[in-house]
Parts: sequence; structure tokens; C-alpha cells
Amino acid sequence: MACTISRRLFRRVTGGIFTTQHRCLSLSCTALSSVDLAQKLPEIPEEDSAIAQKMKEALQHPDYFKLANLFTVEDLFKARVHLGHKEGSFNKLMTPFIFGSRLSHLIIDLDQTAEYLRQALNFTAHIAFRGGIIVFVCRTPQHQFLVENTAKECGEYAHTRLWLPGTLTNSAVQFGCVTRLPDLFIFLNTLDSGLQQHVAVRDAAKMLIPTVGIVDTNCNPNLVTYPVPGNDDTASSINIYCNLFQTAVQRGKEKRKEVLDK
Amino acid sequence: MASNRLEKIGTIYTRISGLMKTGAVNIVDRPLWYDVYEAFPPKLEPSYDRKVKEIPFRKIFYPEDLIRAQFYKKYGSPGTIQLSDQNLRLSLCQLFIEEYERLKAEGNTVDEDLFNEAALALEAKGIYLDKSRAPIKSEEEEEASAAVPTQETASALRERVRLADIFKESQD
Amino acid sequence: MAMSVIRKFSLLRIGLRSEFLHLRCASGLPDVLTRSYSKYPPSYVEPLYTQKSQEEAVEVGALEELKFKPVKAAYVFQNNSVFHDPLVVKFSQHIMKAGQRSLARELMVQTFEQIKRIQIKKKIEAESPEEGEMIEANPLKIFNQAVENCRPVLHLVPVKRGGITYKVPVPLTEKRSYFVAIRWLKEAGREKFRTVHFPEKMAKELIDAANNEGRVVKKKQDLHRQCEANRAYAHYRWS
Amino acid sequence: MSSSSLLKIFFSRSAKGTYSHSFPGLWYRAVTISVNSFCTTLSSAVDETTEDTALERSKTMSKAMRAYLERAKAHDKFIAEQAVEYEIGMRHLANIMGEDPETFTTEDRDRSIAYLFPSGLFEPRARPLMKHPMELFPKRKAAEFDESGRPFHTLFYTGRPAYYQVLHDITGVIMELDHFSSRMSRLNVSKDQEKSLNLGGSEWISKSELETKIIEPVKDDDYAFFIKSMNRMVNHPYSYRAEDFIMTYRKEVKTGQATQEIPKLMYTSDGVPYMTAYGGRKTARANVTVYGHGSGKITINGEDILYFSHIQEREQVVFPLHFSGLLGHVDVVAEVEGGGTTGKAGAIRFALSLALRPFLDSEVVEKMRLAGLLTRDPRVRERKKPGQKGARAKFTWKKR
Repeated sequence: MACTISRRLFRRVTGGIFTTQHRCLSLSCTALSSVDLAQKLPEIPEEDSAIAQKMKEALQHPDYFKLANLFTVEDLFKARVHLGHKEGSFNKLMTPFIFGSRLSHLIIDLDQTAEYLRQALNFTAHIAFRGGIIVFVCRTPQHQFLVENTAKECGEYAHTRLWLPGTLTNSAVQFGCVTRLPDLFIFLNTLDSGLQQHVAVRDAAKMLIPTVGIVDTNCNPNLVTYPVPGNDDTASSINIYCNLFQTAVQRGKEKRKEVLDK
Repeated sequence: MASNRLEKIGTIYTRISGLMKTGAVNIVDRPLWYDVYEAFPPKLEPSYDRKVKEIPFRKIFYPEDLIRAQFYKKYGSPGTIQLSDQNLRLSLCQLFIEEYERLKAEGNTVDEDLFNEAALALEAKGIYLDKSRAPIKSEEEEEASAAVPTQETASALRERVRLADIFKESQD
Repeated sequence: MAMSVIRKFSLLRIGLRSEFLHLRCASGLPDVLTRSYSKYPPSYVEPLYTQKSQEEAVEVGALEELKFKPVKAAYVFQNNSVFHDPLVVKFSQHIMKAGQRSLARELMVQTFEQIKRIQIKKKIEAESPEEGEMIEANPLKIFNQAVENCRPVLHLVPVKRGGITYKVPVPLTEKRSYFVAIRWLKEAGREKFRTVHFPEKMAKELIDAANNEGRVVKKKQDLHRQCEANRAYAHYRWS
Repeated sequence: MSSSSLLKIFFSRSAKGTYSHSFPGLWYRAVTISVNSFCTTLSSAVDETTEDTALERSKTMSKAMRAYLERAKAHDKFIAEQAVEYEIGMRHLANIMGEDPETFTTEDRDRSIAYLFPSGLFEPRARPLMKHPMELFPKRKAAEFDESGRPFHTLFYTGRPAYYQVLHDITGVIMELDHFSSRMSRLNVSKDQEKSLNLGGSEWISKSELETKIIEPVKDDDYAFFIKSMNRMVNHPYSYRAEDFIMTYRKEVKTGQATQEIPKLMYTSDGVPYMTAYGGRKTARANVTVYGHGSGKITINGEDILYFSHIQEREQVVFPLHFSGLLGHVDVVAEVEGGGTTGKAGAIRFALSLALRPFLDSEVVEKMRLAGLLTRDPRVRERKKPGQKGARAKFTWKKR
């Protein structure tokens, strides 16, 4: 993996005389797989304040906000989360999440969905716990109203409309003033109305913003930090996702209020 | 905070860690999600060029699919479901399968004519799969028209709009 | 007082112009692109210049939303008199040449007079009085009946499909069918010997048309026959 | 190792330096660092002075908020200075004009500026003016986020929060109406006809009014979509239930003639009621006086109705009288000049209908308005254009 990347970088670089220097340059900044990263990373300094302690403890706990028992696979099945699109629109990258194909209708493996969903909920709750800005994104018109309501109820933000180019990558100009970018994107549908991948997925990755996304059988799960394989069209499944994420955010915020009040 | 925007290289974690390692980003300035990511790393690394083993997914079939196939070949898809009433009945084919299983469980009929027996059992319940065997039209008609108000509006509509009107309308 | 009217009116005109420049489309959806040549902004409504039309509007209940709509000024040839017939006015506009509206109107009056003369003569020559009654003498009735009989319902439109242009029968809108009927009648009226006056010829044509015979009605029937023949291509209309 | 240490110095220097776009020289192309000012995911900027944990930092001033406050402070200081200068200027102006500075109002100020600096410029805004700095300099946009940088509005990141909030409300209302109508149909309660929405005297607010209402710029097609969705809501059978919501986006329609109050009748020395009116058509101008208790005599420029040779003009003059039923009851005296025969007849018709109004009750006047008698015909001869034979006709095409 490292050599392909450096070759690509090597081709982009001009000025042959410094080739040797570039080799190690490119090595130093791109070829760090997560394993050797840990050793090289300088020690995270100890923060002494009580809140930071609370933060650290929360991270030790596997399910600090008790989100695991919010739903069962049965609930997901009733909400028809297992129904994928047809084989014709299948995206190969979704192969590991597929349970099978029932007369060319793809069925998503609900066990994996439950696992991924619990992890996504936990991550969302922790971000809310740390006071991060969470933006719900969903481009399908029929769910716009529901998603915007959910975002308003849990005090976070929604973007269900046309995505202005440069909202994240050029935010100072787009919003006219220096703005704080969101800390987490929750995609209830990672595709935009033209069945292409939503621009925000790539922009969030560019701006180092983690994303939680419901990926259907025709989506590309690679760039989504915490993908949740599931049905992103039926109203009942969108309802269940909205309720779950809303409770996760609200629990995170309650815990945060407790910690801040103390 | 400094950052690089090469979303296709590595993951957001590796990129930010690389920057922190080289001192471009002060450890204290690390993003909000960094500790949470480290505590709960995602199962699959969210990198742009993550490859996937191409295994063909399995076809899901059930034993009663054979009976369903026969059913649809013989009767096509009979009967409609009235979506507006609250307690939706199962589809005709599903009811047929249940009858078939029940008869099979009793075991007193031979396999071949299990299929026809199930059809007869359904007729006993008042669901006529092939219209020819249904009783005379009149009795069916009132019951159908009474039960389904929408039927009337359709026929009423037919009287009100005559072909001449449409033709005339197209002239205005 | 007089000055105030002008000022008020000039304000209205400026108001008209700015509003008209901004919104154009009558369907309520502001279509800011195309621009109408009419001096009236789109919100202006056609006037109901006869008592009869206003009574109909009352029955239909259309008066309610007209209450707040500005109304265009009635045209010069529109008025509420008993003798006013929109079809006659339309016909005289058609036969008018070089903007001589009064001459056209005069010719119409002479044509009606001619019709009356012919019909009265027929009434007298008719054998039995009942037959006499049968003959219609009122020129206005004859005129309306003639135009009604000459109105085509379909017409042929050339549609190019795969290199070949087919004559596709397409229904005519009401306005368009009146236009075609009146034009045919006018042309028939003008196909005459030099010394024959227009009203005489026109009167004959109108009487024939009223009795469903004559050149113009034949023309209409030929057109319908052609449309019937091309019925097979009717669906090309939607391609 | 030298290269990596060189790299570190380079990095560290840029990290500590001011946040700015810095592109290394050509030969460092491989490592492009785009350091954008503050758009990254850090919950809050590091306040260089105090070392807090990530959580506490978000409580301190966020970079965005601090930048905003600095700008606001600078703006207020600037406005305060300008206000002081403005006050002194006003006193000087009052003294120049010889008026008492205490009671020097804005009208006096505008009048004296126009007097002192006369200007022939057509555009009023281009003429010299003196205004209070608050009006002159646009108010700074209020901060849309709190001190920790969290925006107030839920739809902030869409870029047009207020507009999309309006669309959101419309969807909400339409869904409510749908629920209500489905409930009604389930209980098969028929909709009572007379309770329906009447939007007679009102129309949708214009784009600029919408912008002032939601204090946010609105594009043309957005405005068109807004009108389409509002019309969709109005066409809903139960739209009368959301009347107050709809009315907030509609404005009163003032029809020119209808609200014009009808002038009172005047009486001649011997008690005959009369009314004068002035009207015009194309270039013709007519002054008409109508006398009540008359016998139907019509005099135009001293002559009888035969002043007009063609029947059509006579019909036009008689049209309002016949329509309003005052044909034989009033005398008409008209002076008309300018324009052609039809223009004159049209002018008389318009002036006559205006003059007849006090003689009639309001419902007949409304009938006349619907008949188009009370509207001044704005159609005039279209101007000739250069390069064309006439207004529309073109010169004959000559091959050579």
C-alpha cells in the first residue's frame, strides 16, 4: 500500500534532483499504518481537571450510556431494516454486509447491522457527551420533515436541502464569517437525490470529521467512519434510526449536564 | 487547526495521528472525536480504497417455494388486498400455503392431490381462486359493491365522463 | 379635481409598468423571463361589457373573485347595445381592409339587407303559406347558423416522421374553428365577377351555408373526409 | 535524518506562526499543507494563554465568536465617532441656515442640504445627502452562534436557515391538514362547503417583502418554489384551518379605482345637481359635465351627437348612459380636443362614466367597473423604431 501511494506522489513531484529527499518525505507523512503510529505518537499529556477525568472514565466503560438495549434485532426486522435494493443496483463494497438474495431482492444481515448500529450510537452519544456539533443529513424528500424535527428536538442541526458546494471546505466564505464546523455527520441516506454519493461524505472526510451513515446495498461504505448497513428508504426504518440517534444524543447531553453541574 | 485534505489516503485517524506525530497539530488541540475513536475504533478502517473479497451472496429459498411456484403458475396472482382496512389479511398465496401445510400435517391425503385439496379448503372459506367455480355473479356483486365503496365511485365516474365531453374538452 | 385624476392615473401607470415588468405570467407563478406585449399587466381581467354576461357571471358565482381584480377598459367596438353581436363584429373585422372599420360595418349592414330581400322574395314565391313560414328571414339568425355550419372540428397538421410528412388530423380549438369558418366565408364572398357587389355575393353564400349546402360547407365536409381518411395517423399527434 | 528534522522545524514554525495559507517552495511540492484559518473540527480554538482540557476550552471564547466580537467592537466604535461628527455637523448646518440648532429636525436638514447643494441629477439617491450614520452604514450581521461557536438555528449549516425554516413550516402545516382530512374521511364527515378560505382581497407578498420578513436574501427560483408550495397549501380542501399561517405571507391588494372615493354631487345656482369629470384616450382629452333631471340632450363641442359621423363613436358615447340606465335622465355637455374620432369618443366615454358615478349607487358603479368603463385605456400608438419602417414593420428586403 505504501509503495503505490509514494509512486503516485513521486509522479506528481517535479524537480528530479531532490528525488531522494522526496522519497523519505513521502514516506514520513503517508505510509503510517495505524500499528506503527501508536509507538511513534508522543504521550497524551495528563489533564488534571475533574471533567477531563470524567471524560476518560466514560471512555473506559464499554456502554457508558446504556444504549445497547435500546433495540433488538426483532425491532430492526419489524422496521424492515433488512430490506435492501435489488441485485441490479448492488454495490460490490457492500458484499460483507449482505445476508443473501431473496428472488433478486438483497437482504441485509441484521446481526451485523445491530452490532454496527450499537457502535454508531455509542460513538454519537460520546460526541454529544463532549459537546460536539452533530448534523443530520438526509436528502430523500419524504423524510426531510421528520429528520429536521428530530434534529430540532435533540438540539442539534439538520441539512436535508441542496448541499452548497464549499459548505465545509470553504466555510469562511460560504457563511461569510469564521464558523465552527460540525463534529459529527449522521447520514440517514448517504446518497443524494441523484443516487450519487452525497458530497458531504467526501467533504467530511476531507475536513477530518467522523461520519455515521446508514448504508444501503447501493451505497459506498468506505469513507463512512461508522457505517450501519440497513434500509435507508422505508419510512419505518428511518423512524427507528431517528428515534435511536435522538435518544443517544439526548443521553449524551444529560450526562454532560450532570458532569458540568458537578 | 492544521489538517490535510487528502481524503483518499489513509483514514481520518491515520492522517490526524500523522500530523500530531510530526508536531503540526499540538496534542492538546486534537479533535473532539480522537479519544472516542481510539476507545471505540470502527470494525472496518474507513479508508477510501478498502478492498472487499468478492464472494457471491447465497440465494434464499424455502421449501414451500415449490408450492408457491405451482400456485402462481396455476392461478396467476388472484385477489387484491384492500390496504385501507386496518387488519390486513395475508396474501392468498400465503393462506394457500397454510392450508397446504395443515392438510399435509393431517396426512390423510395423497401428496399429488394435496394441491387441489388446499384449493377446495380455501373455497370452503369463501375464497375462490379460479373465478369459473365461483357461485353466480349476483350474490357476489352486492357483497363486493357493499364492502368496497370505492367500486361505486369508479362506475359513477364512468357515466359522468362521456367520450364526447373529452373530445369537446380538447377543443377548448 | 381634474389634475388629481391625471396624477393618480400617472401613478397607476408607473405602478403598472414596474409591476408589469416584474411579473408576467397569469398563472400566479411569477414567470420573470418572458415579457408580454400587452399594455395591461397580467392581473387585468377582460371586461364583462354586457348586462347579459354580467348576469351569467352572477349565476356562475364568478363575481366573487372579480371583485378585487382590476378590469381592462372595454374596446371601442364593444358596447351594451341591443344590436351588438360579437360574431358580427368579428366578421366585419375580417372583411375590413386597410383599417376602414366603418366601411366594413357598412358592407355587413348591406349584406344583411340583401339576405332579407332574398328571403322575403322566397317567402312570397313559396306556394303554401306554411312553406313560407318555414323560410327563415332574420339575417342575424341566418348569419349565425351559417357560421355554425361552416365551423370545422378537425384539421390536418403536417407531422414529419422518419422522413415522411404525414397529414395528422388534430382537433381545432373553438377560437381557431371560428377563425377558419369566417375566413372561408369571406373568401367565398370575394370569389365573384368583378361587377357583382360584395354584399350580394356574401348574402348568397350565407344563405347557402345556413341551408347546409354551398361551397364553404362542401369545403368543410371535404376537410372532415380527409381527416377521417388519415385517422390512422391520429396518434402521431403525441409523438 | 536531516530531512525529517528539517521537516519538523518547518512544521513547527508554521504551527506556531499565524494561521495562514502557506505553500512551500516548488521543491516541497510533495507536502502541500493548506492551513485554513479555523475551519477544522477542533471544538474550540486554543487560547494560547491558558492550557485547558478539551472540554473546558469549549466553554471559553470560541475563535469564531472572538473574531465576531472584535469586528462588532470596531464597528460600534466607528459608528460612535461618526455619530458625534454628525451631531456637530447638524449644529453647524442649523447655524448656517440661521435656525435654532436645538429644534433642527431632519426635514429642515434635508431642505437645507437641497438648498445649499442644488443638484440636477436624475437619480435622487445620487444627490448630496446628510444622514445619521446609523442609517448610512448597514448594521453588522448579528452573530448567529453562541460563545462556544454553536449556531442558534437548527438549519444553520444549510446556508439559508430562515428560508428553509419557512419551507419546513409549510410542510408541517400541509401534513397537519392531511392528517385532519384523513381523520375526517375515516369518520366520513363531509366537508361543509361554506367554510372555505377566501383570499379575495390579498395576494402573495413579493420577493423583496419576503426577504425583509425573513431577513435573508432569497433567489428567484427559491421564491417561485415558495409560491408554488404556498399555492399547494391553499388548494388543500381544509386550507381554511391554516388561514392565519397563510395570511402571514399575504398582503392586502388595493385596487386603484375601487378605493377611489366617489366625489360628491355639486349643485348649480338653480339647484340642478351636476358633476364634471376629465378623461382622456390616446391623445384626446375630454371635459364632461353631467346635469341631473335632464332630458337626455348630448352636446359635444357645442354640436349634437352628430358631431361624430360614424355610428361606432356615437355608440361609444351612449354606452355608459345606456349601461347605467340614465339614458334619458341626464344632460351631457362635453368639450373634447386632440386625437382622432375614436380617441375623442373614448375620452368622452371615460370622462362620462367617471362623471356618472355620483348619480348612481355603489353596486351599479361596481357593475360599470366590471364592464371596463372606469378604466383609462392605456393603449397608445407604439413608437417607431430606428432601422424599421414603423413600430413593427420592417424595410423591404433587397437582395442586392
